[in-house]
Amino acid sequence: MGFYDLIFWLFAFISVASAALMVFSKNVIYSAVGLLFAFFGVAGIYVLLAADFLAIVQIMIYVGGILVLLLFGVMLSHKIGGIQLETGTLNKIPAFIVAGGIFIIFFRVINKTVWPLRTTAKEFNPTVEKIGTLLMTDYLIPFEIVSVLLLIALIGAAYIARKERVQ
Amino acid sequence: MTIGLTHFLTLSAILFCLGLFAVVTKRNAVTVLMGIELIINAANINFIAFARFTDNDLDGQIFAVFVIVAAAAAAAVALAIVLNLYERLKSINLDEADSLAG
Amino acid sequence: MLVNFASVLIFILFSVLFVGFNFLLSRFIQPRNPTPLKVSTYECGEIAEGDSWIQFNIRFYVIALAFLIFDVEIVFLFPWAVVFKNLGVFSFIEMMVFVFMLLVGLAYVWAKGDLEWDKPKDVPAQETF
Amino acid sequence: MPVLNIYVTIFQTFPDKIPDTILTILLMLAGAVGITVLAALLALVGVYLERKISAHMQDRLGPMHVGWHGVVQTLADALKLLLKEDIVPAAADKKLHLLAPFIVFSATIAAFVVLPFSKTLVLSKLNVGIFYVVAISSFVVIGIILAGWASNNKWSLLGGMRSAAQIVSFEIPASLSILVVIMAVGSLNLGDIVEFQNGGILHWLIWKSFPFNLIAFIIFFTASLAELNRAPFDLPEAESEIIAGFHTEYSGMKWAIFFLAEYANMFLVAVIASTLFLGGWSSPFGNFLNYGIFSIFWLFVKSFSLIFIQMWLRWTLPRVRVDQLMYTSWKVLTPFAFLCMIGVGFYMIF
Repeated sequence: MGFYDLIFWLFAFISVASAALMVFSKNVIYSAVGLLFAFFGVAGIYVLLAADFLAIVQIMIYVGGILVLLLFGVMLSHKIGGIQLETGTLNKIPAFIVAGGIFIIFFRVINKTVWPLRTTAKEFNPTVEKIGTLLMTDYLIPFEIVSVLLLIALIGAAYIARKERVQ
Repeated sequence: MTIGLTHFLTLSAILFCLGLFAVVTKRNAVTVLMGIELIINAANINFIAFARFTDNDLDGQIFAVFVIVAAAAAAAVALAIVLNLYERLKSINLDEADSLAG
Repeated sequence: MLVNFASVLIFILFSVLFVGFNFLLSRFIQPRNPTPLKVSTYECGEIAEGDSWIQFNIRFYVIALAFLIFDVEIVFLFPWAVVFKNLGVFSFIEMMVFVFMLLVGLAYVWAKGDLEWDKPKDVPAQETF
Repeated sequence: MPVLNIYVTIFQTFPDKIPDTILTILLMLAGAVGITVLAALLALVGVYLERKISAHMQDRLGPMHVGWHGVVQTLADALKLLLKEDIVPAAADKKLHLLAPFIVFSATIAAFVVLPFSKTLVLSKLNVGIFYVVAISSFVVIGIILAGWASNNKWSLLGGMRSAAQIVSFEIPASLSILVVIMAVGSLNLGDIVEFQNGGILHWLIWKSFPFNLIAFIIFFTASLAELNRAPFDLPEAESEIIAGFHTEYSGMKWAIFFLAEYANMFLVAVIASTLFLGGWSSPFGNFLNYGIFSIFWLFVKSFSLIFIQMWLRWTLPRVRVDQLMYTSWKVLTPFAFLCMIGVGFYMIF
């Protein structure tokens, strides 16, 4: 077993274990910690898939942005330190059956399908320049639409969050 | 046994199912949002794995960038709604937000 | 490329070990006799009142929100800056359109006062006796 | 330092793929040990300098008793901290209380891996270099929020939230001012950025497309001061208001680790600033002494000058108010950083 495989199993373990912590813990903050390490593990998986830029983006937006936002949301919407941080669960058994069933279907599909794999192994090349060029040429329209999406998200979220303050 | 496409796809399927489980079972809106983020991450692993193991060069990675951006925008708006909900109901349990139910 | 990330991984693992080793070391040589008073929550010597729940201001959320949106923008700006020299004028115009949109957003939250924090009011000086 | 050169030579000869040798891993581990020890030493030196500089600015002598002019005072303090009892409040969440220093310290040390100390002494030549540094430091924010929450103390939680809000606010102008450098160089690799500025003080990026890069440097320096929670932006640790911020309930070695991370971060920011804008390891006088061990010397001279300015500002300026802080970040630094970026763009096109 080479180092590549070893590191794959390490990061796969980190992401699955911390995702499980996130799902099964009762405390919201513990869920957030689980999510933090899940994001980190997924970033490691991205590196193993030759997506160095994506791995950094993952850390930057998910850990630096979304998780901070989520934690701020938790602090703003819970009575910190009280029993309120515990979150109840419902429909556990049906949810388990559904999720397990979907996983079995996925697993069979993944293993039965003959994927059109590339014949030659791909080199580990830096991707930043290529992604930059593609964004400015082939993906120009989605790129500009992203700016509109972000503008709408900023204005909309600020508006919704502000309304309550006025009351 | 070397690591190939199926390993990454299986990992992504596990993460997807865990995220789905969280979305269905949790009552807390913030935790549901965390489950959604996990599902989006699972989808991104698929995009990037296909970009590496099939003949599409970097298109999968670009898609993943856009998915992450969409996730960020969604999280921003969803949390604003959650906070608004908290202000009105003093609770962010989703099953209590049923005033629109007929 | 992977070898560079491998040293990042080793760095992270080692720094975790380093902190763990220090904690372990100090655990063995430090005195340990906690008393109820010692492990009580510190509040300037007073008995702590209530739990530590503080109603945070919604402004914290708006700050984090604005940060997230601009963070996403920066993610696009970095690869653009790398290829900017090669692509020239056209990519510059494209990016200016992109940045302009975000600046509209900044102007919006600025104009609506979401970035304002409480300023101290001009309290008239108290009369002294 | 012949040992160092041997290490570098061996390290450079490996091909750019995962080699199946244990030797490489051992060498990387040696690098990690080296950097961690360096960070710890720099923290000790930094604390000593801080005390001495503040003392002399206030017409005092500072530590004088332990060793010559008190040079081993900080070492004695470090030993004392190792022997201190670790008090965890009964109300605290024990696990997260323990986890927070790990996150903060590891994130800080992990950022050191890409720093180029000389032409060959780079532990990891990541292509995403500076972008990686920006990203990995976001773990620190999470660590600080967790530390504040886990302590279950009003001051800790408030301090943690304030720290986090302050760090994220100033991360935007800091990243935008980094962009100015990337636009000129066309690479995210810190080594490439230094190579670009090689050849004397006039080649430094701070002078390029005058005055925009100079403004960008000032923005970066101000924003990094705020990200370090240092005066005049030390509101999260405002002693008169909220005791010690997020680490109010930390004592002994846990507190020491936060402190170490803080001073290591100070050095990190100084090295990054001098690498981006002041030529990094390259000599300010063209090819004069521009090789080997002197590269490290130049980098340290530049970084410690910046650290001196940081300390100078800390002991000179009064603390700003919270509304002034947010005003500085969102309404002054961010618009000006955008302006710099656009200005440099025009400069490079026409």
